[in-house]
Amino acid sequence: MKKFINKIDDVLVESLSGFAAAHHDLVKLNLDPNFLTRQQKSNNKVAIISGGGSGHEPLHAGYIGYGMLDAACPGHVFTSPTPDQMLAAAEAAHADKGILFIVKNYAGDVMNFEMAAEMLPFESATVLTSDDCAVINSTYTTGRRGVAGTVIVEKCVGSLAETGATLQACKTLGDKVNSRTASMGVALTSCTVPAAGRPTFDIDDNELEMGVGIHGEPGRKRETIREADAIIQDVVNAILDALKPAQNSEALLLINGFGATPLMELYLIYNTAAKLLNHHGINITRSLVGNYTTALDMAGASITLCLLDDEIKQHWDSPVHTATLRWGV
Amino acid sequence: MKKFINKIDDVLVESLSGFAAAHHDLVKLNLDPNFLTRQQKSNNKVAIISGGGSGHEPLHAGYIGYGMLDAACPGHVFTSPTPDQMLAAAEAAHADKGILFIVKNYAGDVMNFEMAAEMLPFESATVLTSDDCAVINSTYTTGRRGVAGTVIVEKCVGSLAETGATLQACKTLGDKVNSRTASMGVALTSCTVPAAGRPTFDIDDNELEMGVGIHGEPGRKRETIREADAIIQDVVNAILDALKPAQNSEALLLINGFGATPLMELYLIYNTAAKLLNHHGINITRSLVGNYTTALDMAGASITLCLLDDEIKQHWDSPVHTATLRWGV
Amino acid sequence: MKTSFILNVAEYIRDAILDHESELESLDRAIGDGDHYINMKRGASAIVEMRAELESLTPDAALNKIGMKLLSTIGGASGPLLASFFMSMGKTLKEKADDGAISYAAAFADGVKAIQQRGKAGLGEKTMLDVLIPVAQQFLTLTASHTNTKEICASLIHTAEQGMLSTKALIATKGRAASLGERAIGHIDPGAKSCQLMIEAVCKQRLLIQD
Amino acid sequence: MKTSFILNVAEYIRDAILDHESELESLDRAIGDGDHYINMKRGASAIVEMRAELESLTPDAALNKIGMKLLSTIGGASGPLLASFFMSMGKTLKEKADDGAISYAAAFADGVKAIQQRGKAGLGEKTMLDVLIPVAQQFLTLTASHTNTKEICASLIHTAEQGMLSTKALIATKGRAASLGERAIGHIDPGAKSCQLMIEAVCKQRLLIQD
Ligand SMILES: Nc1ncnc2c1ncn2[C@@H]1O[C@H](COP(=O)(O)OP(=O)(O)O)[C@@H](O)[C@H]1O
Ligand SMILES: Nc1ncnc2c1ncn2[C@@H]1O[C@H](COP(=O)(O)OP(=O)(O)O)[C@@H](O)[C@H]1O
Ligand SMILES: [Mg+2]
Ligand SMILES: [Mg+2]
Ligand SMILES: [Mg+2]
Ligand SMILES: [Mg+2]
Repeated sequence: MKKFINKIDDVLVESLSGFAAAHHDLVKLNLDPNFLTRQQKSNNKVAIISGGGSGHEPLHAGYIGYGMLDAACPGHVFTSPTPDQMLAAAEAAHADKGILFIVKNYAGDVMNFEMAAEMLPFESATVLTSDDCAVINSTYTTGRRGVAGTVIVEKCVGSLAETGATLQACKTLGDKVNSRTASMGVALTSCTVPAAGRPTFDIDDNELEMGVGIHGEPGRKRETIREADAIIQDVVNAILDALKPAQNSEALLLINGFGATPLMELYLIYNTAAKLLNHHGINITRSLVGNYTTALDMAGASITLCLLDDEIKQHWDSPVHTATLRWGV
Repeated sequence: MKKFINKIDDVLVESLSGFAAAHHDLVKLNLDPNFLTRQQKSNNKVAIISGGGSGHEPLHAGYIGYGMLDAACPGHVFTSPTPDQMLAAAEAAHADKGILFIVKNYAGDVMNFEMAAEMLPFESATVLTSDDCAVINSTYTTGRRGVAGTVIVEKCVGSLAETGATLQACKTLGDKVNSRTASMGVALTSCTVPAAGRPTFDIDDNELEMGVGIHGEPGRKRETIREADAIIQDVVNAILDALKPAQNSEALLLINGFGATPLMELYLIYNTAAKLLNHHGINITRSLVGNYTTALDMAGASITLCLLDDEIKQHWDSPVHTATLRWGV
Repeated sequence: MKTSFILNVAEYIRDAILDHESELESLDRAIGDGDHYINMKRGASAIVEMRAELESLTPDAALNKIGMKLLSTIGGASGPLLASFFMSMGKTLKEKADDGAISYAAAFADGVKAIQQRGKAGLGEKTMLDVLIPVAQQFLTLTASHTNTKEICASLIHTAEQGMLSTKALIATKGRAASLGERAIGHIDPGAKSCQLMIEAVCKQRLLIQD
Repeated sequence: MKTSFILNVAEYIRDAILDHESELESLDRAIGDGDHYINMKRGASAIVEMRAELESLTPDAALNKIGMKLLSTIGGASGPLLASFFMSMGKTLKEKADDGAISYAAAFADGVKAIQQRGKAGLGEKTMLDVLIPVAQQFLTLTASHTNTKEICASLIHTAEQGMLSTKALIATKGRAASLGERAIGHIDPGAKSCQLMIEAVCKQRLLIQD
């Protein structure tokens, strides 16, 4: 394992401290319990709080700020944060209109946020994101995982919350965006969790993991590596299968790097994916290409498609001022 | 080599096409010769044109747009672009006040831009960036290399150009920013040039390359890996040696990822570097953390310090609207 | 049950976790995200460090405190589940008169029920419950029939092991491995393994006192 | 010199480059950025593909066209340098009356001078000039003394090889390797190697005609 770290137990706090120092105009860091809030608390709005295991940076702290999150709770690397973090974050961010938790659908995250919600002295609701269509949904399982589509949910719900909308309205929009969003990822290499010190999974030089999770969880299947266009075609087909978009749908296309894949390749993926989607009668009118929901140092990328309507488009386009997304302000 | 590519010869054009498609609101792509310009040509200003080998994305195309570049010329991976590209880009971007080329100091880039300047039917000037203090300057050598500090030069000069400033004024500011900027990088792994198909250099699991170049060129020395703080200390000391800042200097601190290093580690580096610099009486008032000048899929990072004055600060803060940097608009 | 017993068991459990680092790590790497060992280690170590704070408490209060500590320490899926277990166990113990093994078996069963409620899972879903549900059942049965401690301990160690091994053949329908489908077959569930280790540690510690 | 000779040599050079892929690649990987082989291959292939376009031109016009093509094809440091070489060589040839080897030696020397001007470098800086300057000098000397073609070719091949090998012991003060200091010692300069290969190719092709 080759990483810029000192003691393994200090990685998280040192990194969070660096983030807070670099963005002190935007965010405030609390340690023990660990959470981040906006530097300027907003009033009279639903407080939007997200969180999850660390290692997916810029998710979630990079999305704190006007038009997006009010607070974020970072867990240990790839481990859900704990209810005390959410309670303290909610206490700090609560602005008289309740708390909306945005939670990626993993057993651990769901249960920890659930317990926090039960203990919370404020009204709250939860949007569970579940855009990863690598996992074939079935009534027997806990359903799809939440991955990069979470960023789109956070952006849109954050925008609506700034208008003073109710908790219920925010939840409804979040659920809608989630239901119109599907993602699938491909790993070329494994990630290495600092505390583990070695790759999460073994993968040969000529293999890829199709449908990999953002924690390096296995996906649909292990395959022999092929040319990019063939890989992208399979991912796009899986997404189309999941979303079944109508002809002439308008969509946002997000090409997300997992951490170690250069922008040059991400734009190559965008090129092919956009062409394939156009071919299927989908009109890509919004785009985002870069490292937005990572898996530490994994080489690989995911494709996310979000079917737009006027409401989602309006909230995607509206001003946002965070460490990672910034426009209109 | 594991990459999302189709044919090696097509990587560049496919990636550029994806970039242009994803940012069609901002940029326009011309192929053969390859160059990108702003979607909306600006009038009555010095046209700021940069360029260099590809593989450093988002450098330079990601910095095209209001307040920064007017055009960029991407060469083959790690290979300077050719004069015909610069001539065509200049032809497209020229807006009656001359052309300023911003060129990273490499023999190839310098000579290709020089030949273009000689053939150019417009007035032109060139700012050579040379912030890499890994290379000990001497009268016998061609001097330091231009690395991540180039982004700061492009931002400031781009801002000044929007005010209608003269070619000479733009060049003067560019030279000033460059002279107040120093960078040094550390590689944990090599990059792999697609056409080469294998790592540019060999490096052991317990080694790092101190002072590495952004093309994987060897640096000051090969060292045994140590804890992050010790590595960062050496880099910061080299930068302080190069810049010799006065006590209470105000500065911009840029932590730049080379492509495969997670944000989590970049923020950890920021944390330590900012503390060390504070300790040396330097007041970090501006920051940038992320992948801004990459070396394909190299794991590693560079630290850049730019000593601010009121003029530089004003031009750093001014509105910018590019694919990569965006604020104030 | 004395609080000192709980504190000793905590050390025993922590050691058992530490001793199985590579096994727990590889199990979660194979069908999860690789952090289960670190999570369990963090939790177990935190409890051992609470010794001074817990010593003066009644067993039920100590179990409740342990649950709360685990809740804010472990995170992930195992955190809220194990926390629910201990908090619920403490609650039942507090409400029930202490009539020895019978009340512990009831408290244990309530703890397992709390896990089931929190995780919305049952038997055969390839989770820690494949260890805990059979153990709870067996514990109730054996204490109801006044079996002696030695036999109870031996039987529960065996039941836990069987439960843990049973997860190998299963497809997961809950937790992170649920997305794996058929590919989960052939791997033991990490949570089941750590629960088996913990039960073994408790029983062995109990046998030591017995002697 | 006929244009057809230039075109044949171009193929010969392209083949020589292709034959030395791994050597050129590793040389530039060791003290540069690893792209020198790709750059040279791209340039040489582009020239070979121009055959139809060049065939009807006079040698000086063909050399100028070749230079311009290399300028827009190679990039990097070698692009403008080699382009300057060919354009300058074409210019001198055009100006001078063609009196055989003597005018080619003069044109070659002017090409090398153009490289020196463009790259602001001289002998002993660990670049292609450590091959080209001695070869130019030797070429002038031998043609001035009316040495026969066979001897000239043999001598230039030898001089080029010596020059190429001489770079091994040098510290670089120009080009990408200049940042390496002492660490450049022990490695042959990639540009010197490819120039040596090109000179060898030209001379061998010339010897073939001779026979
Ligand atoms: N719904 C559930 N019910 C019971 N146990 C569960 C459930 N979900 C997960 N688990 C258990 O949690 C274990 C994983 O714990 P851990 O690795 O610490 O958390 P995470 O999965 O969040 O990384 C699994 O092996 C499984 O035994
Ligand atoms: N100033 C210079 N003068 C002469 N030759 C030079 C100069 N700079 C570089 N070179 C030559 O160029 C070669 C490198 O070419 P190449 O790898 O194609 O370009 P780059 O260095 O831009 O990657 C070096 O090996 C050296 O021989
Ligand atoms: Mg986890
Ligand atoms: Mg090069
Ligand atoms: Mg886990
Ligand atoms: Mg090179």
